[in-house]
Amino acid sequence: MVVRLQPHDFDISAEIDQLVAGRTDIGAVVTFAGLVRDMAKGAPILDMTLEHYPGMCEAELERIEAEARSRWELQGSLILHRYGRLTPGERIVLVVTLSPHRHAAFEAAEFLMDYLKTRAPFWKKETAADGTGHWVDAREIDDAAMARWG
Amino acid sequence: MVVRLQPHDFDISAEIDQLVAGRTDIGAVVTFAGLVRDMAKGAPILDMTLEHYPGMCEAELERIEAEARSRWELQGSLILHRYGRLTPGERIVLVVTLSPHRHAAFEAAEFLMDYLKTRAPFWKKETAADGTGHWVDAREIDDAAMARWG
Amino acid sequence: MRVRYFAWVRERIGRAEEDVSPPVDVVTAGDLVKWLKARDEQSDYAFERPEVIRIAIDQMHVQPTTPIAGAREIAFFPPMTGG
Amino acid sequence: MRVRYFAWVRERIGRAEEDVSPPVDVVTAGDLVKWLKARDEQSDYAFERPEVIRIAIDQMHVQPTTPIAGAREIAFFPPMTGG
Repeated sequence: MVVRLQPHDFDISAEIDQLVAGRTDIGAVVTFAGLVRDMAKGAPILDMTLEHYPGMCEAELERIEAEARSRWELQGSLILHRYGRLTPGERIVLVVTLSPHRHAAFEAAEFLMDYLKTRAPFWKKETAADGTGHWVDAREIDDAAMARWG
Repeated sequence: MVVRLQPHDFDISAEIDQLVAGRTDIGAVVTFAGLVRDMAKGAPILDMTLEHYPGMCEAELERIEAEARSRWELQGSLILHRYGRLTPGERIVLVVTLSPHRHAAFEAAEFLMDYLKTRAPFWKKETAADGTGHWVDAREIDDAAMARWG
Repeated sequence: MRVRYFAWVRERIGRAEEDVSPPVDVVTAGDLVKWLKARDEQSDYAFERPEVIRIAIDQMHVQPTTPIAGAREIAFFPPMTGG
Repeated sequence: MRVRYFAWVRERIGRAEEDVSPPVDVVTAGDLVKWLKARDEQSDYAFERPEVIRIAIDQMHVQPTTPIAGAREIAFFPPMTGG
Protein backbone atom coordinates (compact mmCIF):
# COMPACT_ATOMS: atom_id res chain seq x y z
CA MET A 1 0.00 0.00 0.00
CA VAL A 2 1.77 3.09 -1.29
CA VAL A 3 1.08 6.84 -1.22
CA ARG A 4 3.34 9.18 -3.16
CA LEU A 5 3.39 12.90 -4.00
CA GLN A 6 5.77 14.22 -6.63
CA PRO A 7 6.07 17.10 -9.10
CA HIS A 8 7.28 14.88 -11.97
CA ASP A 9 5.39 12.53 -14.28
CA PHE A 10 5.01 8.78 -13.78
CA ASP A 11 4.85 5.66 -15.94
CA ILE A 12 1.75 3.55 -15.39
CA SER A 13 3.30 0.22 -16.48
CA ALA A 14 6.32 0.76 -14.24
CA GLU A 15 4.08 1.55 -11.26
CA ILE A 16 1.98 -1.59 -11.87
CA ASP A 17 5.08 -3.76 -12.31
CA GLN A 18 6.45 -2.57 -8.99
CA LEU A 19 3.19 -3.41 -7.20
CA VAL A 20 2.82 -6.84 -8.82
CA ALA A 21 6.57 -7.64 -8.53
CA GLY A 22 6.63 -11.34 -9.33
CA ARG A 23 3.40 -12.20 -7.52
CA THR A 24 1.18 -14.78 -9.19
CA ASP A 25 -1.88 -14.58 -6.91
CA ILE A 26 -3.31 -11.35 -8.35
CA GLY A 27 -6.32 -11.61 -10.63
CA ALA A 28 -7.28 -8.01 -11.33
CA VAL A 29 -5.41 -4.73 -11.73
CA VAL A 30 -7.43 -1.54 -12.12
CA THR A 31 -5.85 1.83 -12.79
CA PHE A 32 -7.31 5.31 -12.93
CA ALA A 33 -5.32 8.18 -14.39
CA GLY A 34 -6.63 11.74 -14.30
CA LEU A 35 -5.38 14.12 -17.00
CA VAL A 36 -5.38 17.91 -17.35
CA ARG A 37 -8.12 18.89 -19.80
CA ASP A 38 -7.59 21.79 -22.19
CA MET A 39 -10.94 23.40 -21.37
CA ALA A 40 -12.55 24.54 -18.14
CA LYS A 41 -16.20 25.68 -18.11
CA GLY A 42 -16.10 26.00 -21.90
CA ALA A 43 -13.00 28.20 -22.06
CA PRO A 44 -9.47 27.08 -22.96
CA ILE A 45 -6.81 26.97 -20.25
CA LEU A 46 -3.06 27.40 -20.66
CA ASP A 47 -1.95 25.47 -17.61
CA MET A 48 -2.87 24.47 -14.08
CA THR A 49 -0.98 24.71 -10.81
CA LEU A 50 -1.64 22.22 -8.06
CA GLU A 51 -1.11 23.48 -4.52
CA HIS A 52 -1.08 20.97 -1.69
CA TYR A 53 -0.69 20.77 2.06
CA PRO A 54 2.51 18.77 2.58
CA GLY A 55 2.26 16.30 5.42
CA MET A 56 -1.51 16.40 5.73
CA CYS A 57 -1.84 15.27 2.10
CA GLU A 58 0.15 12.09 2.68
CA ALA A 59 -1.58 11.47 6.02
CA GLU A 60 -5.05 11.92 4.51
CA LEU A 61 -4.28 9.69 1.51
CA GLU A 62 -3.01 7.01 3.89
CA ARG A 63 -6.25 7.25 5.87
CA ILE A 64 -8.25 6.94 2.63
CA GLU A 65 -6.20 3.92 1.56
CA ALA A 66 -6.63 2.24 4.97
CA GLU A 67 -10.39 2.75 4.65
CA ALA A 68 -10.37 1.07 1.20
CA ARG A 69 -8.34 -1.85 2.55
CA SER A 70 -10.90 -2.37 5.31
CA ARG A 71 -13.76 -2.44 2.80
CA TRP A 72 -12.33 -4.57 -0.04
CA GLU A 73 -9.98 -7.54 -0.42
CA LEU A 74 -6.98 -5.69 -1.81
CA GLN A 75 -3.58 -7.23 -2.52
CA GLY A 76 -1.99 -3.85 -3.07
CA SER A 77 -2.76 -0.26 -3.96
CA LEU A 78 -1.11 2.96 -5.02
CA ILE A 79 -2.17 6.59 -4.84
CA LEU A 80 0.24 8.84 -6.71
CA HIS A 81 -0.53 12.54 -7.04
CA ARG A 82 1.48 15.26 -8.73
CA TYR A 83 1.77 18.89 -7.63
CA GLY A 84 3.11 22.06 -9.20
CA ARG A 85 2.52 23.32 -12.73
CA LEU A 86 0.89 21.01 -15.30
CA THR A 87 -0.17 21.63 -18.89
CA PRO A 88 -3.16 20.17 -20.79
CA GLY A 89 -2.76 16.46 -21.55
CA GLU A 90 -0.45 15.85 -18.60
CA ARG A 91 -1.20 13.19 -16.01
CA ILE A 92 -2.29 14.53 -12.58
CA VAL A 93 -3.09 11.47 -10.50
CA LEU A 94 -2.80 7.69 -10.61
CA VAL A 95 -4.71 5.16 -8.54
CA VAL A 96 -3.94 1.45 -8.83
CA THR A 97 -5.75 -1.39 -7.06
CA LEU A 98 -4.85 -5.10 -7.04
CA SER A 99 -7.30 -7.79 -6.02
CA PRO A 100 -8.12 -11.44 -6.66
CA HIS A 101 -11.49 -10.23 -7.98
CA ARG A 102 -12.25 -7.62 -10.61
CA HIS A 103 -15.31 -6.13 -8.96
CA ALA A 104 -13.37 -5.37 -5.75
CA ALA A 105 -10.54 -3.80 -7.76
CA PHE A 106 -12.98 -1.59 -9.70
CA GLU A 107 -14.96 -0.50 -6.65
CA ALA A 108 -11.89 0.23 -4.54
CA ALA A 109 -10.30 2.33 -7.31
CA GLU A 110 -13.45 4.39 -7.74
CA PHE A 111 -13.78 4.77 -3.96
CA LEU A 112 -10.18 5.99 -3.67
CA MET A 113 -10.77 8.60 -6.37
CA ASP A 114 -14.09 9.79 -4.90
CA TYR A 115 -12.55 10.16 -1.44
CA LEU A 116 -9.35 11.73 -2.72
CA LYS A 117 -11.35 14.37 -4.62
CA THR A 118 -13.19 15.59 -1.55
CA ARG A 119 -10.76 14.90 1.32
CA ALA A 120 -7.16 15.20 0.13
CA PRO A 121 -5.88 18.79 0.56
CA PHE A 122 -5.09 19.75 -3.04
CA TRP A 123 -6.23 22.90 -4.83
CA LYS A 124 -6.11 23.64 -8.54
CA LYS A 125 -5.53 27.07 -10.04
CA GLU A 126 -6.00 27.35 -13.78
CA THR A 127 -4.51 29.96 -16.08
CA ALA A 128 -7.02 31.24 -18.64
CA ALA A 129 -6.06 32.22 -22.21
CA ASP A 130 -5.72 35.87 -21.11
CA GLY A 131 -3.17 34.90 -18.47
CA THR A 132 -5.42 35.38 -15.44
CA GLY A 133 -5.45 32.73 -12.72
CA HIS A 134 -8.65 31.14 -11.42
CA TRP A 135 -9.07 28.78 -8.50
CA VAL A 136 -11.15 25.77 -9.50
CA ASP A 137 -14.44 25.54 -7.60
CA ALA A 138 -15.20 22.33 -5.73
CA ARG A 139 -17.92 20.47 -7.59
CA GLU A 140 -21.03 19.35 -5.79
CA ILE A 141 -21.02 16.24 -7.96
CA ASP A 142 -17.82 15.16 -6.20
CA ASP A 143 -19.48 15.46 -2.79
CA ALA A 144 -22.38 13.40 -4.11
CA ALA A 145 -19.96 10.79 -5.50
CA MET A 146 -18.34 10.45 -2.10
CA ALA A 147 -21.63 10.40 -0.21
CA ARG A 148 -22.81 7.22 -1.95
CA TRP A 149 -20.09 5.19 -0.15
CA GLY A 150 -21.96 5.79 3.15
CA MET B 1 -12.22 2.28 -30.60
CA VAL B 2 -9.91 -0.70 -30.93
CA VAL B 3 -10.28 -4.48 -30.58
CA ARG B 4 -7.20 -6.69 -30.79
CA LEU B 5 -6.44 -10.38 -30.27
CA GLN B 6 -2.87 -11.56 -30.02
CA PRO B 7 -0.83 -14.38 -28.48
CA HIS B 8 1.92 -12.08 -27.17
CA ASP B 9 2.05 -9.79 -24.15
CA PHE B 10 1.25 -6.08 -24.18
CA ASP B 11 2.49 -2.93 -22.45
CA ILE B 12 -0.24 -0.96 -20.67
CA SER B 13 1.50 2.44 -20.88
CA ALA B 14 2.18 2.00 -24.60
CA GLU B 15 -1.45 1.07 -25.24
CA ILE B 16 -2.70 4.11 -23.32
CA ASP B 17 -0.23 6.43 -25.07
CA GLN B 18 -1.46 5.24 -28.45
CA LEU B 19 -5.09 5.92 -27.51
CA VAL B 20 -4.40 9.34 -26.00
CA ALA B 21 -1.90 10.31 -28.77
CA GLY B 22 -1.48 14.03 -28.20
CA ARG B 23 -5.12 14.71 -27.29
CA THR B 24 -5.71 17.21 -24.51
CA ASP B 25 -9.48 16.84 -24.08
CA ILE B 26 -9.39 13.59 -22.09
CA GLY B 27 -10.02 13.77 -18.36
CA ALA B 28 -10.08 10.14 -17.25
CA VAL B 29 -8.31 6.95 -18.30
CA VAL B 30 -9.37 3.69 -16.66
CA THR B 31 -7.63 0.40 -17.33
CA PHE B 32 -8.44 -3.12 -16.28
CA ALA B 33 -5.87 -5.90 -16.64
CA GLY B 34 -6.72 -9.51 -15.87
CA LEU B 35 -3.86 -11.78 -14.81
CA VAL B 36 -3.46 -15.57 -14.64
CA ARG B 37 -3.73 -16.65 -10.99
CA ASP B 38 -1.59 -19.47 -9.68
CA MET B 39 -4.50 -21.26 -8.00
CA ALA B 40 -7.86 -22.51 -9.28
CA LYS B 41 -10.47 -23.80 -6.83
CA GLY B 42 -7.81 -24.03 -4.14
CA ALA B 43 -5.34 -26.12 -6.19
CA PRO B 44 -2.20 -24.84 -7.94
CA ILE B 45 -2.13 -24.64 -11.74
CA LEU B 46 0.91 -24.91 -14.02
CA ASP B 47 -0.46 -22.98 -16.96
CA MET B 48 -3.60 -22.07 -18.86
CA THR B 49 -4.46 -22.27 -22.56
CA LEU B 50 -6.93 -19.83 -24.06
CA GLU B 51 -8.90 -21.11 -27.03
CA HIS B 52 -10.93 -18.64 -29.05
CA TYR B 53 -13.23 -18.47 -32.07
CA PRO B 54 -11.34 -16.34 -34.59
CA GLY B 55 -13.57 -13.93 -36.44
CA MET B 56 -16.51 -14.19 -34.07
CA CYS B 57 -14.33 -13.04 -31.18
CA GLU B 58 -13.40 -9.80 -32.91
CA ALA B 59 -16.98 -9.29 -34.13
CA GLU B 60 -18.46 -9.88 -30.67
CA LEU B 61 -15.93 -7.58 -28.97
CA GLU B 62 -16.76 -4.88 -31.51
CA ARG B 63 -20.46 -5.28 -30.73
CA ILE B 64 -19.71 -5.02 -27.00
CA GLU B 65 -17.63 -1.91 -27.57
CA ALA B 66 -20.34 -0.30 -29.72
CA GLU B 67 -22.84 -0.97 -26.92
CA ALA B 68 -20.53 0.74 -24.40
CA ARG B 69 -20.10 3.74 -26.73
CA SER B 70 -23.88 4.10 -26.97
CA ARG B 71 -24.24 4.10 -23.16
CA TRP B 72 -21.36 6.32 -22.04
CA GLU B 73 -19.51 9.38 -23.32
CA LEU B 74 -16.29 7.68 -24.41
CA GLN B 75 -13.41 9.37 -26.22
CA GLY B 76 -11.73 6.07 -26.96
CA SER B 77 -11.53 2.48 -25.85
CA LEU B 78 -9.45 -0.65 -26.25
CA ILE B 79 -10.20 -4.32 -25.73
CA LEU B 80 -7.06 -6.42 -26.06
CA HIS B 81 -7.23 -10.16 -25.36
CA ARG B 82 -4.49 -12.75 -25.56
CA TYR B 83 -4.89 -16.38 -26.63
CA GLY B 84 -2.69 -19.47 -26.48
CA ARG B 85 -0.65 -20.70 -23.52
CA LEU B 86 -0.18 -18.42 -20.50
CA THR B 87 1.54 -19.05 -17.16
CA PRO B 88 0.60 -17.70 -13.70
CA GLY B 89 1.27 -13.97 -13.34
CA GLU B 90 0.91 -13.29 -17.08
CA ARG B 91 -1.54 -10.71 -18.39
CA ILE B 92 -4.63 -12.13 -20.16
CA VAL B 93 -6.76 -9.15 -21.06
CA LEU B 94 -6.64 -5.36 -21.10
CA VAL B 95 -9.56 -2.96 -21.26
CA VAL B 96 -8.96 0.80 -21.51
CA THR B 97 -11.60 3.53 -21.50
CA LEU B 98 -11.13 7.26 -22.08
CA SER B 99 -13.73 9.84 -21.11
CA PRO B 100 -14.04 13.46 -20.02
CA HIS B 101 -15.54 12.12 -16.76
CA ARG B 102 -14.17 9.54 -14.37
CA HIS B 103 -17.47 7.89 -13.50
CA ALA B 104 -18.22 7.16 -17.17
CA ALA B 105 -14.72 5.74 -17.69
CA PHE B 106 -15.06 3.47 -14.64
CA GLU B 107 -18.54 2.24 -15.52
CA ALA B 108 -17.73 1.62 -19.17
CA ALA B 109 -14.60 -0.37 -18.28
CA GLU B 110 -16.50 -2.56 -15.85
CA PHE B 111 -19.31 -3.02 -18.37
CA LEU B 112 -16.84 -4.08 -21.07
CA MET B 113 -15.31 -6.67 -18.75
CA ASP B 114 -18.67 -8.02 -17.57
CA TYR B 115 -19.91 -8.38 -21.15
CA LEU B 116 -16.64 -9.79 -22.44
CA LYS B 117 -16.67 -12.49 -19.74
CA THR B 118 -20.07 -13.83 -20.73
CA ARG B 119 -20.30 -13.08 -24.48
CA ALA B 120 -16.85 -13.20 -26.08
CA PRO B 121 -16.05 -16.72 -27.37
CA PHE B 122 -12.97 -17.59 -25.30
CA TRP B 123 -12.45 -20.77 -23.27
CA LYS B 124 -9.79 -21.45 -20.67
CA LYS B 125 -8.20 -24.84 -20.06
CA GLU B 126 -5.97 -25.09 -17.01
CA THR B 127 -3.19 -27.59 -16.41
CA ALA B 128 -3.20 -28.94 -12.85
CA ALA B 129 -0.03 -29.83 -10.95
CA ASP B 130 -0.36 -33.47 -12.05
CA GLY B 131 -0.36 -32.41 -15.71
CA THR B 132 -4.06 -33.05 -16.37
CA GLY B 133 -6.05 -30.45 -18.28
CA HIS B 134 -9.34 -29.02 -16.99
CA TRP B 135 -11.74 -26.72 -18.80
CA VAL B 136 -12.70 -23.78 -16.57
CA ASP B 137 -16.40 -23.72 -15.69
CA ALA B 138 -18.36 -20.57 -16.46
CA ARG B 139 -19.14 -18.81 -13.21
CA GLU B 140 -22.70 -17.86 -12.34
CA ILE B 141 -21.35 -14.73 -10.70
CA ASP B 142 -20.27 -13.53 -14.16
CA ASP B 143 -23.80 -13.94 -15.51
CA ALA B 144 -25.08 -12.00 -12.51
CA ALA B 145 -22.48 -9.27 -13.11
CA MET B 146 -23.64 -8.90 -16.70
CA ALA B 147 -27.34 -9.01 -15.81
CA ARG B 148 -27.11 -5.88 -13.68
CA TRP B 149 -26.49 -3.76 -16.83
CA GLY B 150 -30.05 -4.49 -17.94
CA MET C 1 -23.40 -26.23 -44.08
CA ARG C 2 -20.21 -25.79 -42.08
CA VAL C 3 -20.37 -26.77 -38.40
CA ARG C 4 -17.66 -25.76 -35.91
CA TYR C 5 -16.94 -26.94 -32.37
CA PHE C 6 -14.92 -25.31 -29.62
CA ALA C 7 -13.39 -26.21 -26.25
CA TRP C 8 -14.73 -29.43 -24.68
CA VAL C 9 -17.43 -29.79 -27.33
CA ARG C 10 -14.61 -29.98 -29.89
CA GLU C 11 -12.63 -32.43 -27.77
CA ARG C 12 -15.59 -34.72 -27.18
CA ILE C 13 -16.63 -34.78 -30.84
CA GLY C 14 -13.02 -35.28 -31.85
CA ARG C 15 -12.90 -32.67 -34.61
CA ALA C 16 -12.94 -28.88 -34.91
CA GLU C 17 -15.27 -28.61 -37.90
CA GLU C 18 -17.12 -30.54 -40.57
CA ASP C 19 -19.67 -30.07 -43.32
CA VAL C 20 -23.10 -31.51 -42.60
CA SER C 21 -26.30 -31.87 -44.62
CA PRO C 22 -29.17 -32.24 -42.19
CA PRO C 23 -32.61 -33.37 -43.46
CA VAL C 24 -35.32 -30.78 -44.13
CA ASP C 25 -37.09 -31.38 -40.81
CA VAL C 26 -34.05 -29.92 -39.01
CA VAL C 27 -35.36 -26.34 -38.86
CA THR C 28 -33.86 -24.68 -35.77
CA ALA C 29 -30.41 -24.63 -34.17
CA GLY C 30 -31.89 -26.78 -31.40
CA ASP C 31 -33.11 -29.32 -33.98
CA LEU C 32 -29.56 -29.46 -35.34
CA VAL C 33 -28.19 -30.22 -31.86
CA LYS C 34 -30.65 -33.11 -31.52
CA TRP C 35 -29.80 -34.45 -34.98
CA LEU C 36 -26.04 -34.24 -34.39
CA LYS C 37 -26.39 -35.80 -30.90
CA ALA C 38 -28.15 -38.85 -32.42
CA ARG C 39 -25.36 -39.57 -34.93
CA ASP C 40 -22.75 -41.38 -32.83
CA GLU C 41 -21.36 -41.90 -29.36
CA GLN C 42 -18.92 -38.98 -29.37
CA SER C 43 -21.61 -36.54 -30.51
CA ASP C 44 -24.00 -37.93 -27.91
CA TYR C 45 -21.32 -37.26 -25.25
CA ALA C 46 -20.58 -33.75 -26.57
CA PHE C 47 -24.28 -32.80 -26.48
CA GLU C 48 -25.24 -34.82 -23.40
CA ARG C 49 -26.57 -31.66 -21.73
CA PRO C 50 -27.95 -29.64 -24.64
CA GLU C 51 -29.13 -26.89 -22.27
CA VAL C 52 -25.52 -25.80 -21.53
CA ILE C 53 -24.47 -25.68 -25.19
CA ARG C 54 -24.14 -22.17 -26.67
CA ILE C 55 -24.83 -21.65 -30.36
CA ALA C 56 -23.64 -19.06 -32.89
CA ILE C 57 -24.91 -18.70 -36.45
CA ASP C 58 -22.56 -16.83 -38.79
CA GLN C 59 -20.63 -15.64 -35.74
CA MET C 60 -23.60 -14.18 -33.83
CA HIS C 61 -25.02 -15.64 -30.62
CA VAL C 62 -28.44 -17.22 -31.20
CA GLN C 63 -31.03 -19.20 -29.26
CA PRO C 64 -31.87 -22.89 -29.89
CA THR C 65 -35.16 -21.66 -31.36
CA THR C 66 -33.42 -19.68 -34.12
CA PRO C 67 -33.98 -21.12 -37.64
CA ILE C 68 -30.83 -22.28 -39.43
CA ALA C 69 -32.07 -21.64 -42.97
CA GLY C 70 -29.44 -19.70 -44.95
CA ALA C 71 -26.71 -20.20 -42.34
CA ARG C 72 -23.19 -20.63 -43.70
CA GLU C 73 -21.50 -21.49 -40.40
CA ILE C 74 -22.99 -22.81 -37.16
CA ALA C 75 -20.82 -23.12 -34.05
CA PHE C 76 -21.41 -25.07 -30.84
CA PHE C 77 -19.45 -24.41 -27.67
CA PRO C 78 -19.62 -24.37 -23.86
CA PRO C 79 -20.38 -21.21 -21.85
CA MET C 80 -17.54 -18.76 -22.36
CA THR C 81 -14.74 -18.25 -19.84
CA GLY C 82 -12.60 -15.43 -21.24
CA GLY C 83 -11.40 -12.30 -19.55
CA MET D 1 -0.22 28.36 17.89
CA ARG D 2 0.75 28.03 14.25
CA VAL D 3 -1.94 28.94 11.69
CA ARG D 4 -1.62 27.96 8.01
CA TYR D 5 -3.56 29.09 4.95
CA PHE D 6 -3.91 27.47 1.54
CA ALA D 7 -5.13 28.36 -1.96
CA TRP D 8 -7.34 31.48 -2.15
CA VAL D 9 -7.51 31.79 1.64
CA ARG D 10 -3.72 32.15 1.58
CA GLU D 11 -3.85 34.62 -1.31
CA ARG D 12 -6.52 36.80 0.32
CA ILE D 13 -4.77 36.90 3.69
CA GLY D 14 -1.47 37.57 1.97
CA ARG D 15 0.63 35.01 3.84
CA ALA D 16 0.99 31.24 4.07
CA GLU D 17 1.35 30.96 7.84
CA GLU D 18 1.73 32.85 11.06
CA ASP D 19 1.79 32.36 14.82
CA VAL D 20 -1.27 33.65 16.66
CA SER D 21 -2.22 33.92 20.32
CA PRO D 22 -6.00 34.11 20.53
CA PRO D 23 -7.68 35.14 23.81
CA VAL D 24 -9.08 32.45 26.12
CA ASP D 25 -12.68 32.91 24.95
CA VAL D 26 -11.62 31.51 21.52
CA VAL D 27 -12.49 27.90 22.29
CA THR D 28 -13.42 26.21 18.99
CA ALA D 29 -12.02 26.27 15.45
CA GLY D 30 -15.11 28.29 14.47
CA ASP D 31 -14.34 30.84 17.21
CA LEU D 32 -10.83 31.17 15.77
CA VAL D 33 -12.25 31.89 12.30
CA LYS D 34 -14.42 34.67 13.77
CA TRP D 35 -11.49 36.12 15.73
CA LEU D 36 -9.15 36.06 12.71
CA LYS D 37 -11.85 37.54 10.46
CA ALA D 38 -12.25 40.52 12.79
CA ARG D 39 -8.53 41.40 12.71
CA ASP D 40 -8.16 43.27 9.43
CA GLU D 41 -9.53 43.77 5.94
CA GLN D 42 -7.63 40.94 4.24
CA SER D 43 -8.69 38.45 6.90
CA ASP D 44 -12.26 39.68 6.66
CA TYR D 45 -12.13 39.05 2.90
CA ALA D 46 -10.52 35.59 3.29
CA PHE D 47 -13.20 34.49 5.73
CA GLU D 48 -16.12 36.43 4.19
CA ARG D 49 -18.10 33.16 3.85
CA PRO D 50 -17.01 31.15 6.91
CA GLU D 51 -19.35 28.31 5.93
CA VAL D 52 -17.20 27.34 2.92
CA ILE D 53 -13.91 27.34 4.86
CA ARG D 54 -12.50 23.90 5.68
CA ILE D 55 -10.44 23.44 8.83
CA ALA D 56 -7.72 20.98 9.82
CA ILE D 57 -6.18 20.64 13.28
CA ASP D 58 -2.81 18.94 13.34
CA GLN D 59 -3.42 17.72 9.78
CA MET D 60 -6.80 16.11 10.42
CA HIS D 61 -10.10 17.43 9.08
CA VAL D 62 -12.27 18.89 11.86
CA GLN D 63 -15.58 20.72 12.24
CA PRO D 64 -15.93 24.38 13.32
CA THR D 65 -17.25 23.06 16.64
CA THR D 66 -14.00 21.21 17.42
CA PRO D 67 -12.07 22.71 20.39
CA ILE D 68 -8.62 24.04 19.54
CA ALA D 69 -7.07 23.43 22.96
CA GLY D 70 -3.73 21.64 22.59
CA ALA D 71 -3.54 22.19 18.81
CA ARG D 72 -0.05 22.80 17.41
CA GLU D 73 -1.13 23.64 13.85
CA ILE D 74 -4.49 24.85 12.55
CA ALA D 75 -5.06 25.16 8.78
CA PHE D 76 -7.78 27.01 6.87
CA PHE D 77 -8.51 26.34 3.22
CA PRO D 78 -11.23 26.22 0.55
CA PRO D 79 -13.01 22.97 -0.42
CA MET D 80 -10.48 20.67 -2.03
CA THR D 81 -10.14 20.21 -5.78
CA GLY D 82 -7.50 17.52 -6.26
CA GLY D 83 -7.64 14.40 -8.37
